[in-house]
Amino acid sequence: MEKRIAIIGYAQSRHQYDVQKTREDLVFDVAKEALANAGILREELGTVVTASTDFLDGRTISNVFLSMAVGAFLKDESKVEEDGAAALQYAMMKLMTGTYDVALVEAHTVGWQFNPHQVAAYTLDPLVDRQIGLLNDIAASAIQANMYMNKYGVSVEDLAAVSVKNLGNAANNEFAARRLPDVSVGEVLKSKLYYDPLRELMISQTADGCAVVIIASEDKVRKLGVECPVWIEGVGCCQEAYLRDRDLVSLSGLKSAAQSAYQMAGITNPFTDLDLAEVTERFAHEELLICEALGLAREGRAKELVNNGVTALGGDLPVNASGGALGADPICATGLVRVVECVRQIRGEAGTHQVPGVKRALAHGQFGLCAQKNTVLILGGE
Amino acid sequence: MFRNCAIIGCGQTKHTSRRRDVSVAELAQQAVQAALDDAGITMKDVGCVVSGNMQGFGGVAQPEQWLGDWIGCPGKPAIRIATGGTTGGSVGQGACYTVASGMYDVSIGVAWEKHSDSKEAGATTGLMHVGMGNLFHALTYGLSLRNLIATSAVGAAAGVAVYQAMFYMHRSGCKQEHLDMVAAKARRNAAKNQYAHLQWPNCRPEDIAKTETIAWPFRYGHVCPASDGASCIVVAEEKTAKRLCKQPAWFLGLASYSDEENQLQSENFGGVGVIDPSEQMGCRVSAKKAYAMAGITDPQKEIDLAEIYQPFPSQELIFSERLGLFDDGTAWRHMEKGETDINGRLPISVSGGVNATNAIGSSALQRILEAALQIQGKAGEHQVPKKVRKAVAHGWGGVTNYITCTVLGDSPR
Amino acid sequence: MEKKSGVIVVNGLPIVQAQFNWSVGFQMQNFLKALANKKFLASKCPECAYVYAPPRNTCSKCYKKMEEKDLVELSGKGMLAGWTTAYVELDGKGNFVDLKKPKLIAAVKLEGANSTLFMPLEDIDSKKLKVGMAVAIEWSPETKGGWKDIKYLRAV
Amino acid sequence: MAYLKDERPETMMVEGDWQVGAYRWKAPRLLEEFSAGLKEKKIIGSMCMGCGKVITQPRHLCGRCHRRMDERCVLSDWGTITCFVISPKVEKGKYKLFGMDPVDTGTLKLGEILIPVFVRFDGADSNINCLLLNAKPEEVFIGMRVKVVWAKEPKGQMADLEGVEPIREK
Repeated sequence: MEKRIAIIGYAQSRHQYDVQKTREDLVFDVAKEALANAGILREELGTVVTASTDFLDGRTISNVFLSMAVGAFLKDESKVEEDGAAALQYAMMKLMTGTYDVALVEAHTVGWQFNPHQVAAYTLDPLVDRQIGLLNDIAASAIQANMYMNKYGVSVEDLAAVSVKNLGNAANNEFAARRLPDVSVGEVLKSKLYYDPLRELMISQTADGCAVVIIASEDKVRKLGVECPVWIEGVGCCQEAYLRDRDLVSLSGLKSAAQSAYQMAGITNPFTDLDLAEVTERFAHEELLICEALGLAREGRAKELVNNGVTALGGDLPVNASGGALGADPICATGLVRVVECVRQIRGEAGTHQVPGVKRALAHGQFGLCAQKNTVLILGGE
Repeated sequence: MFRNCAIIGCGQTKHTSRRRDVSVAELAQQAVQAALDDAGITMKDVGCVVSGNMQGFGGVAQPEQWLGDWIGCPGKPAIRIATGGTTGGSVGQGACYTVASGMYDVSIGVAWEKHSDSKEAGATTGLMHVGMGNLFHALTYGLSLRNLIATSAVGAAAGVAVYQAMFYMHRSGCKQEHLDMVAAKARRNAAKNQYAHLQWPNCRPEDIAKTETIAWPFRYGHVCPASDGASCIVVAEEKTAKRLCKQPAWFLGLASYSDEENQLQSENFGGVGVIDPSEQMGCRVSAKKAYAMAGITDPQKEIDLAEIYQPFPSQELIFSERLGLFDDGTAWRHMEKGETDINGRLPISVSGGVNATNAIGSSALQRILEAALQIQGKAGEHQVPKKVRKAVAHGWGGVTNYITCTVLGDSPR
Repeated sequence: MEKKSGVIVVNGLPIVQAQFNWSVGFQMQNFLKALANKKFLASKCPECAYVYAPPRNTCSKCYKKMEEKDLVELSGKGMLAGWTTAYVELDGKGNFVDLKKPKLIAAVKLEGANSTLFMPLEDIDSKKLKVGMAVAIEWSPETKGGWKDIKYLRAV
Repeated sequence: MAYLKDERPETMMVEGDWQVGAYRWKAPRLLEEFSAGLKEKKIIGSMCMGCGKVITQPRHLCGRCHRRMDERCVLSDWGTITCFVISPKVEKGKYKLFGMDPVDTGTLKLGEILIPVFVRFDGADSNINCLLLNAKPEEVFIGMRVKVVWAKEPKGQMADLEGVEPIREK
C-alpha cells in the first residue's frame, strides 16, 4: 500500500436486544467514547463515513438525523449502505487519497425496531422470489446448510459445535448479547427449530448495537504520537451474483476478497500468518464455509477445526474469540464490531477473552443473503 | 496521494414519468451499457462498481444485491452508497475515491430511481418515511392533526423548499417572477436535452406564471417532476484515461460536508439551531474545500459552468450564491440579465437540471455527468457555445443538510 | 420519585404501508405470459451459453445482452439441489408465525438451466429427499400467466 | 454517448409492499417535558452549555459542541415570524393524510386559507412551525410580532399550542 492507514481509536456499545437508549443516544455515546479512546477532539476529524440501511433503521435516509450525534457537523460525511467493514474500507480509500487524514467510521443497527429477517426478505428479487414469497435469509441459509452438509457429510452436531464454541466465547465478552457459558450440543439441538437444520441457537442474535472506529494516515499517527496503532495491512471486498446464479456451497466472493487482502498484506499461508480471526457468521454453518473460503481449511474439512479445538479460544487460530455474530448481531455494525474485537486483541485490551500474543488478525464482514457481499481486512500491530 | 482520475464515459437513460418498458434492473443496465460504450471499454475492464439509489422509493431493500447482476457487480468489489438526495453525488465521488486512492484503475458509478414502481404519486410514503418516526412520536404527544396537515401536507409537493424560498426572497429581494424565469429557463434548456423529462421548447416565464399556485410563492410550473431514469459514469486513472479518451473530464476537487438538520426537526421531534434554511453553511464549506483542492481562488472568474441540483427554482439562485458564483443576494439579478442562460457568461443547469428531470437517486450523479459532457464537448444540442475549462456540479439531500460539490476540469490537477 | 425507564416506545400505525407495482421488463413478461401455456422459459447467453431461468436480458457472467431470440423452453422437469423444511414463516409484518404443517422449500436446477430456483415442494416426505432427485412442476388447473400458475414442485 | 432508442411497449407489473407502519421506534422522554410545560402554558427549550444556543422543541444533543444539552429554560410566549407560507383555498381531495381526506374528517374547513409560519420565540435560537391564526393573509409579513394562542384548557399535549396570533396595539 502506498499510504499506510492505522486504527487509532475504537468503541462499541453493549449489544443487546432492546437497549434502553434512543438511536441517537446510542450513536452519540459510542462516538464520544471512540474519540476519547483515540485521544482526539471532534475538530480534528476530516471525514465521517457511516453504515446503516433505510429498511433496517425504519427511516428513509437513515443517516440524516444522526450527522450531529456522530460528530459530522460541518464535516465531510457519507453513508455506505452496507456492513460497517465496507464503510471502513471506503473511509480508508478516502484517507489514501490524502484529502483527509483522520476519519471516523460508524455503523449501527437497532434490530429491535423491525425484524431484520423480514428486511432480508425485502432484499429478494421482487419479480421472482418475493412473488413466490417463501424465502428469507434464514430459509436461504438453511438450504445452503443442507447443501453443504449433504455434499461433505457434515452432521448437524458439527454445526451445533460451532454454536457451542461461539456462545461460550460470548459469555466471556461483556459486550455480547447472548452469553451462554455452559451450553451443550444437546441444548443447541433442542432449541426452537426455524428452518431445518437451523435452530434458534444457530441463528445470530439480533441486537441493538453500534461500533465506531477512528482511523488516521501514517503521518497523522506519528504526529499524534499514538502508542499502539493497529495498521490495516490488507483489504479486499467482493460481491457475488444473486442467489439463483451462484454456487451456494463455496463462497467464491469471499475467496476472491480474501485473496486480494492476503496479497496486499503479503500473506501466503493464512493459517500460520494469522493469529486470530473474527468473522461474521450469521448462522452456525457459515463459520465453516467462511473458514474454508479464507483458506484456513480444505473444502468440507472446516468441521475438524471446530471439533479439534483449533479455532477455540485456546487453539492455534482462535476464530470468533468474542463470540461472533452468534453472540451479538447488530446487523450493519457486526463487521465493524469484528474489527473492534481484532483491535482489542492486538492491543491486548480484550480482557477476559484476550488471546495471548496476537500480532496479526483478520476481520471479516458480510452483507446480503448467504454472505453475498464480503469484506476482509487484515490488521496488524507495530 | 490523490491519483489523478477522470470521467471517460457517461451514460444515461431517457427520463420520463413512466419507464414501464423496463424493470428497474434493466433501467440501470441501460445506463451502464451506454457508459461503457461511450468509454469504449467492456465490463471486464471495470475494477469496482459503486452504486446507489433511495431504496424506500423502489420498495426493494439493498437493491444492488439483486440487480447487481445487471450492473456488473458479480465477482467485483461493489460499494453501495446512499445519502438521500445527494446519493448520486456521493456515488460519483465514491467512484472517484476508489480510483484516486490507487485501489482500482477503472470504476463505474451508477445511480438510478424508478418512481413509477411506487403506487403513490412521487413516492409520498417513502418521503414521509424520512420523518415517520418523529411523526408517530409527536402523535403520541397529541400533535394536532390540523397543525400537522397545515405544516406538512400543504407543502407536500414543495416540502420545506417553500420556506427556504421565502427566506431567500426576503433577504435578497428576489420576486416570484424571477422564479418563473428560472423555471422557464430549465424547461427551455431541457427541450434541447434529449434525455430530459419536462421539455418545453421556447418556454417563457409568462407561461409558467399561468400555472396554478400550490403554496405561495410556488406554482405548479415551478415544481420538479418525479422521473424514472438512471445514469452512470466511468472513472479511470490518468494513463488509462489519456489512452482511451480524447478529452477526459478530470476530477479536480470534491467535498461533501453536512450541516445541522435544516428543516425544523431533528431526531425525535427536537428543534434545530438553524433559523434560516437558505443559509446553507454546508454548501459554503463544501464549495470552499472543493475549490481549494482544485486550486481555484476566484470561482466567479474561474468557473465556466455550473450544474446545480435545483428541484425548485429558488434553489438554483440560493446554491449558485453559496457555491461562490455570485455575491450574496445577487444571483437573481445576474439570472435576470441572462448571464446564466445557455449562451450566457456563466451557464447554469443547461441540461434543464433537476427542475426538469428528477430521478432522485440519480439526479446528483447526473449533475456530475452533465458537467463532464460539457467539458468533453459531447453534450450535443445543449452544448454551451464557449469552451468549458472548469465546471462545478452540486447536489443537496437529506433535509437540505447534505451537500456534494464536485469540480471537474479539462486538464488534470 | 420512581425513575422511569429511559425511552418511550413509539409504535407505527399498522395501516400505513408503502405499496409498489414493479414493471417486469420484456423477458420476464415473456416468461410470465408463457406460463399460461404451461411453458417455462429461460434465456441462454449467446456468448457463454449460461442458461438463466427465469429469463433476463443481461448475462451476469459476460455482460452480454439477451433478446427474444435467446429464449429457450425448458421441460419443466428438474433435479433437486437442496431443500429445507420450514417450521415458521414470516407474516409480512415482521413476525415469525409457527406453521401447523411444515412446508418444504426446494432449491431446484431445472433441466437445461444453470440457475437454481427456489420453489415450494409438496407431496413428498422430507425424509425421502435426496440430492439429485427428479422433480417436476405441478401446474395449477387454471393457468392465467402469472406466478400462481406454478402450483408447486413434486417428486417424479 | 449513445441515445437508447430500443424502447419497448409497456410491460406488465407485479405487486408488493413495504410495511412501514409495522416498525417501531424509541424516543427520549424530552417531549414529555415539553408537553408538560405546555399544560402550564410554558414553552420549554433546551440550552447548550457549550455554545449557549437555546433550542425548542427541546433537543438533547448539541452537534456543534458534540455534547449533551442538559439545561432547560422557559421561553417567552411572544415571538417573531421568520417565515410564512400561504396556502390556496382548501379544496376536497387535495390533501391526503394516512389515506383520508382531512376535509371529510373535519380537520380542515372547505375554502379556508392556511398560513403555516415559522416563529422564533424570544430567547430561542430555533424556529417552531405552527399556524398563524386570527390574521388575514395580506397582512402577514416577515418580522411580524406574534404571541401564542393557547388552548382553552391545556391538557399537556402538543395541540395545546394552537398557533400564534398577531400582537395588536390597542
